[in-house]
Amino acid sequence: MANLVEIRDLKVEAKTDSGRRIEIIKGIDLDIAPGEIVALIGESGSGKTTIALTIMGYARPGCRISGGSVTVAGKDMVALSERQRANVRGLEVSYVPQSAAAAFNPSKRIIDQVIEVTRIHQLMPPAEAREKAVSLFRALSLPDPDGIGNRYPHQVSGGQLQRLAAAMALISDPKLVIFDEPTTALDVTTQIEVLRAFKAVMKKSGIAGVYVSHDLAVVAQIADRIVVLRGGEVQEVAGTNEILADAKHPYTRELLSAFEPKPRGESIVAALERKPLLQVNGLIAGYGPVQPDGLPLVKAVQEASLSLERGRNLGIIGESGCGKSTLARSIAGILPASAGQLTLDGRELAPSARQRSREQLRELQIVFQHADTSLNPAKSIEEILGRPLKFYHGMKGKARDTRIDELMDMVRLPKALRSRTPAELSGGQKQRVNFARALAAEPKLIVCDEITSALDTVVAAAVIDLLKEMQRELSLSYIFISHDLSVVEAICDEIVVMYNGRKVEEITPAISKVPQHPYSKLLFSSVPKLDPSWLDRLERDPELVKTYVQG
Amino acid sequence: MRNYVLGLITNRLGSAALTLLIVSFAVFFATAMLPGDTATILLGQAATPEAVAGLRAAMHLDEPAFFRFARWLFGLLQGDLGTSYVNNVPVAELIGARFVNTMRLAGIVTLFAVPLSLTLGITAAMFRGSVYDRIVTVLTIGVISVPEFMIATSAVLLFSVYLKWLPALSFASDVTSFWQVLKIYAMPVITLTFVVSAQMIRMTRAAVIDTINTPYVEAAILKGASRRRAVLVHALPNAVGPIANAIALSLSYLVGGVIIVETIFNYPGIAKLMVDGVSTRDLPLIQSCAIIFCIGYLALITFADIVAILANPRVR
Amino acid sequence: RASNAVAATPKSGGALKAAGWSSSTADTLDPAKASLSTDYVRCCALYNRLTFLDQAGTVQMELAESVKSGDAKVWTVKLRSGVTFHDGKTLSSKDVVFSLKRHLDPAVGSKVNAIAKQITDVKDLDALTVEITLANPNADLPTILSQHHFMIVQDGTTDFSKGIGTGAFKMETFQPGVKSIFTKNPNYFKGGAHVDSFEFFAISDDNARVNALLSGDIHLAASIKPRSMKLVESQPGFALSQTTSGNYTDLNIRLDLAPGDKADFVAGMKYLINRQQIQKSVLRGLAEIANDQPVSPASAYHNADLKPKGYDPDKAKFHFQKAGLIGQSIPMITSEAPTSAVEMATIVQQSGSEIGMKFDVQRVPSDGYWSNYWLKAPVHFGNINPRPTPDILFSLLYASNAPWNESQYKSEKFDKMLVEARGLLDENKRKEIYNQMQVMISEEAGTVIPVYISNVDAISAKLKGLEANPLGGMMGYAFAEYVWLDA
Amino acid sequence: MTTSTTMSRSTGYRFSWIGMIGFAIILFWAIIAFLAPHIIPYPVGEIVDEDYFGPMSSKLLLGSDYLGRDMLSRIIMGARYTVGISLAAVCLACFSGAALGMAAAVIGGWFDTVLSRFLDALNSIPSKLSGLVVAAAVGSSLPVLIIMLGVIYIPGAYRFARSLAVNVNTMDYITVARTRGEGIPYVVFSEILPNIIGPLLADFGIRFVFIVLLLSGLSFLGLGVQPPYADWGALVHENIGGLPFGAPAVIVPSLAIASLTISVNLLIDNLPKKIRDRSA
Ligand SMILES: Nc1ncnc2c1ncn2[C@@H]1O[C@H](COP(=O)(O)OP(=O)(O)OP(=O)(O)O)[C@@H](O)[C@H]1O
Ligand SMILES: Nc1ncnc2c1ncn2[C@@H]1O[C@H](COP(=O)(O)OP(=O)(O)OP(=O)(O)O)[C@@H](O)[C@H]1O
Ligand SMILES: [Mg+2]
Ligand SMILES: [Mg+2]
Ligand code: NI
Repeated sequence: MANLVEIRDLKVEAKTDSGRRIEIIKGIDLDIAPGEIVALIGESGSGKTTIALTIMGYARPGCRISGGSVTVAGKDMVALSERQRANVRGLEVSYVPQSAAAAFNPSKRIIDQVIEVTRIHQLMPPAEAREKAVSLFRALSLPDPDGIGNRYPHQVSGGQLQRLAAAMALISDPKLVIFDEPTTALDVTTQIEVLRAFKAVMKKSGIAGVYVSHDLAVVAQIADRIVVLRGGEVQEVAGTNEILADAKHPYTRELLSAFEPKPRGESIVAALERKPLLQVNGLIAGYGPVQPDGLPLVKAVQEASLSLERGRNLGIIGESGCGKSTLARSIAGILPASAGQLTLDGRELAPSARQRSREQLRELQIVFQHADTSLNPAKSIEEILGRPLKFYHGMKGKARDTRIDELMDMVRLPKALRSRTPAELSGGQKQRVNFARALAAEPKLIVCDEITSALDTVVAAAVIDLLKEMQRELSLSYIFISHDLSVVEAICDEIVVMYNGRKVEEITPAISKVPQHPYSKLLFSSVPKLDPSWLDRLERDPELVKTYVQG
Repeated sequence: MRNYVLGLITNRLGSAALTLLIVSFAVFFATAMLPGDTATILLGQAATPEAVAGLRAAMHLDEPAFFRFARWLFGLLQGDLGTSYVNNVPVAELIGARFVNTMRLAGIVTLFAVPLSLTLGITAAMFRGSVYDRIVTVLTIGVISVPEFMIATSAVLLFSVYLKWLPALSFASDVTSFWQVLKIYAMPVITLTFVVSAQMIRMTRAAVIDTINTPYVEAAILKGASRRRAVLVHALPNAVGPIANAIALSLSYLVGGVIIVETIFNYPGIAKLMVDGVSTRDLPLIQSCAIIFCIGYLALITFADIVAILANPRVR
Repeated sequence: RASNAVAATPKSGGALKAAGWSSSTADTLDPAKASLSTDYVRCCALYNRLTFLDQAGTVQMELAESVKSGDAKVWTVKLRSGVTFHDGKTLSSKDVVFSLKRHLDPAVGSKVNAIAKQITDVKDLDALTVEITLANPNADLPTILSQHHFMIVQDGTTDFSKGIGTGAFKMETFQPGVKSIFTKNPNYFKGGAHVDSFEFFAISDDNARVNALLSGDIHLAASIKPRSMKLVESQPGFALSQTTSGNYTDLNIRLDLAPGDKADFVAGMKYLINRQQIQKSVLRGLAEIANDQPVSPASAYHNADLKPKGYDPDKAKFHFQKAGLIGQSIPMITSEAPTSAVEMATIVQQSGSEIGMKFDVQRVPSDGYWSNYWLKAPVHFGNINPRPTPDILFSLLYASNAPWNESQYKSEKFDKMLVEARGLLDENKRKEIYNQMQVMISEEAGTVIPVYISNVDAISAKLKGLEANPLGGMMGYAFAEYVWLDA
Repeated sequence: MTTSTTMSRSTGYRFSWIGMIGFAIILFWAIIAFLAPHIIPYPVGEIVDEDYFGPMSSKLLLGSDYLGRDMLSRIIMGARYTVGISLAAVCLACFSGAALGMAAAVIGGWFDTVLSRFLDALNSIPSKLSGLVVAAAVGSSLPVLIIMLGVIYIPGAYRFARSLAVNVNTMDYITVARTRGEGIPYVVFSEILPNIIGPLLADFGIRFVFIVLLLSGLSFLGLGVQPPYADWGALVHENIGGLPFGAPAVIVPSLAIASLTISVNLLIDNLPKKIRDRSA
């Protein structure tokens, strides 16, 4: 049987603005049979997204397919005319972009963007497409499936947007779907539902898939074959079981071993010094017009109270859309809380960042969930990182240059990226720049919203080590928002579980790793294992699932 | 949504009324500051002091200027534009037919210029850096670099004097058939289209280019959208704000700025009326024209503002 | 070049279209207020005067049958009988009394208030006889009455927008600042105009006016710039009609303000102004060289013995040096308002720069020029329209109490001579005195008059019967009544 | 797309040929303007030709104007006014307009409302009226002319910049900068400006053309350039009678204007870009 996709000796090169050529993909071969799901995993920046895009016959601006061929259903995407390619895109191959936030047009309603594919290729009447979209929303566990499409992209949470992007790709029943990190921003419970939905849809229609991910455990659940990439070259290709059981390549083994959660070390700061750094009391925040009671129409966070001591870390977990980012934004003063108090280091924090002092702002940094929209596209990485150094610490010239290098080093970014703009970076690289910028301020507290979600296990582990090290040196504290329980467990002293805008439980892993609240239990049991059959065998209490998971 | 737009519009109407009041005061002070008054100017060379005094008394110009202004303003509130000092005709009567002419000319030019400019601007943006783009740039700039009176005069020389295809004058009242409308309006419309299009073309091009390299346009292309669709459906709506503003600014010229075209084609519009008003210091006439220009301008920019706000859900 | 048409048989019919050069909302049908050429044209079409000037500049009777006086102080006017207004009423002496008395009322805002003031009384002796009494004898009264402002309107008229007169045309539409359309008056006492209708408007842009003529939209383009002549001449089917009149643009130096208070400055300027160049380069020959006095060769009283001063920078320099002004910067106000004043200013400026005199030419807006700068600035330009008699010119412009004494020239001797000449019925004696007065102005006043400017109207060859008239272009603005269209 | 670019490693900038040509023409006119008094063959006010609208000849390289003055000299001197005044005025208009527009978008609220209404009102006052008032009140001088031209075009520049900045202002990276505690000037000039500079420059180019043309209009209102000097627009205006004869006196200044304005716009479209990648 002929392969659906045949990639031969593919080379992609990028041209920097000085005209220098850099080879990002250095000649790879890849076959995908119809109905087969192939996973691409590898280090952040290894070329996963680039390869995925070439299957669409597309190279990002500044890049170019410089050699080889990409045959999809018998057509060489490299050689086709732009018009012919457009006929393949969306219809035979569709793509779920890595950064859903940037891929949605901010000025159009979500539903119109989701069904646009059917309009472009004239697949079905709009009303039918709308219905199909709603059923996909439901399958992907999106809340309010009938209404969510009428919102604008900035009105939904990160994870919701990611699933909406998946719905957009699936609506046309393509032969091949490329998922670029489709579950990075999802909590584990939702992730399970989504993975199941993917699997079901793909099995049913015999859709082949390319699944780009950093997460071996997730990949293990869904992929038939795994391709391990590094530095634009294929390191190893093998069936899923084979890789998990018997990885040949040292890099693959490294990836696997980084998966094992490391035990959390003792809290570094002596107990004596402990005093509350951040206190949050009865915070209410949300969106929409203010109601007569002074509160917003949609309350995304309700009466949340937290307390964090200096040198300790707080994890916040909870399903996608439960209000984690909203909470982080109100702590940072971006979305002024409608009610409740905030204190930082004993001093009252004004609800709005505008009213806070510069010192307070420096002490509390936030790293945004959407890395690409929070980096100014007109500036180079150097300028982005240099600004807080100058602004808070008055650093100039050489000193600043060295510090920028140090910061890039800390987050494992090659120095060659200094002069690039955000558009010339990979997803994970952007995320790290974003984080490095917060570090540059030398704050007391960093609110990290999903900073490792797009990182492979190796780099993520390195970043976590870095966090710990910095904590030791600078007695930093973190609020760590993540879907990744192993990461949260590895670094946090306390874990807050949120559900539907409310804090439902606070767990201290050092004392008791056992959650009490039923939702927390569900959450903890949903962490995928490095076992390909885990998902299929997973049985959860149907009652719990019914109560806590939409769909 | 409808309520939202309605609220926006009422809000804007309020501030527009305020702007009108400011403009009205400013115009009054400006007129008052100009040396010479209606009587001296009407008498011209014959302005001996006693003749001036006599005429002033006869025209009731001897009341304090502010008084007259206030009276005019009150009249305006009752829908009365006042009476011209110069020939005692109600200003509404002077403006009436000419206002219609101005609006008609502006309307026809808009009908031509806006679609033309948008097409050229958008296509130039789509093929940015191509020969086509460069030609459009050079032509648009070349065309507006030529002073308006030169375009108009050349057109008359060519089409009326040498070819004798079109009449040299555009009296709006002579219109009886559609064919005549075409003949009479052809040259003024061409001239004005040249004048107002460039800004729209260039701004459209720039604004579209600014949005064309965004991830969502890329995403649209990956959905199989043609380049045209990606630009028209995805890039353009995000550039609508600046484009609407550029269009509004260009078109506002058509209300009060067409003095040259009115002069050369002898087209009776209100721009010339305003100039007459200024040269005779005919306060009610100046004020009424200024208010009309201002309303036209405010209507255009308010429209642009509303379009811009509606186009970007985040600023709502 | 000028189309002094050979007397052919006039044809009847056709719609005449013509364009003047200025029109605004101030357009009026009230002859007393008429100020622009378009006003004159309209008034000429609608009304008549008691007398008018023919192309030779001699007085002819129009509504009057005779205008007579024994002492030049009390005048008797006999009216034509059987003249009717457009509304059917018959012309009577009441209408004449009303029309003349209006100019004395300051509330009317008459342009000729200053001249009319010498009329102390107007009486109707009977239905067709009027008696006019003057303050002092003035033999020029018949000529004065030929001026456009002295058109006869109906007794008691306050609203002039209907244009009820005795003229060759009736008003059809009148839109101030846009256009006016007239139809032939079938009951005209002179026997009716040749054309059926007459449409008149203004095209202020000179090139547009010429182009409208060349494209066939109009039959006559009034007062074109000298530089457009070449174009009109190069096109078949068009002609030019030139009128030499006393119009001039003058450089006014006020004698009561610095630097004009130094007689040498004024003397120097009269040598510095390059009359030849102004005639040739600025006006392209459409001018006659003048000698700093207002009576043009078109007038019978012109002093032909008074030769123009030549361009002499050395003499000028001598005078400026004597006045101690070399090296100083002298402001000179100019504007588009007086014809060709900007060009004249640059020519003076250039001549000055060659002898080390600096003139700071300031071009000010034409808007408000007459009320803000004219007569006021120490050195500025003015423009004077032709007047039919030296008496009018001198009393308006040079008498010590003249309303428009442009250079503030004051001379008792001059004033006495003016009054003396006015009352003289002996033509030769008057001419003698006027000649002397012209010499005085030329030598003593601060008005530098370089040239008399001719007027050129461009016409379609179809337009016949147009002749020159000393009162101004377009046959003294009255052409509509006389011309006809040759198919 | 087109490859008409050239690199210069030594300067660290990348140039495009088209932009260089535009720049060369602008530079040419700037040099002419600078040297003008020394290179004119005849004084600008002197009548050197008996005839008018004379053709190009070896004596008068660009023919003569409507009075018979040397066109070449007049154009050379005109460059001073057109290039100098227009550039100064357009900079004034665009810099202040854009700065205010971006500030209004960032600050929002009352500041935005009041400033917007004020500038709307300013834009609604007929420029003929304001020109006359200024001429009457402060008289004419080059600074007054420049300020007047600038002020006339500030509201337009403001509106356009504001409409662009409003969109950028909603982006996350602006939020990031503001939560860093950055002041308005930094947000405006370092975060927003680089993202809208393209359209703003295009606006600058168009406004430059408008100003070049309006310049002569204001001169007729009694502001600015005084005889015997004239800017290019005024040269076209005073010689428009030569159009039927195809006189160089009207064609050449038009071409001069077009060459300058087209060059400015081509340069703007093809500005040299700083090369970020400095590694070998
Ligand atoms: N325009 C460009 N110019 C130069 N280099 C580029 C450009 N675009 C991408 N790159 C580089 O190409 C490499 C591959 O990028 P790609 O986006 O394919 O990585 P990835 O494997 O998807 O990484 P991630 O997991 O972080 O998303 C990265 O190192 C990136 O920096
Ligand atoms: N601007 C907005 N207007 C209206 N609703 C919003 C807006 N932004 C977010 N929401 C809604 O508020 C809820 C909380 O969103 P939030 O971004 O805090 O979720 P989250 O916990 O960060 O989720 P994720 O893990 O998917 O990022 C979601 O249901 C989302 O749809
Ligand atoms: Mg990627
Ligand atoms: Mg979130
Ligand atoms: Ni993960």
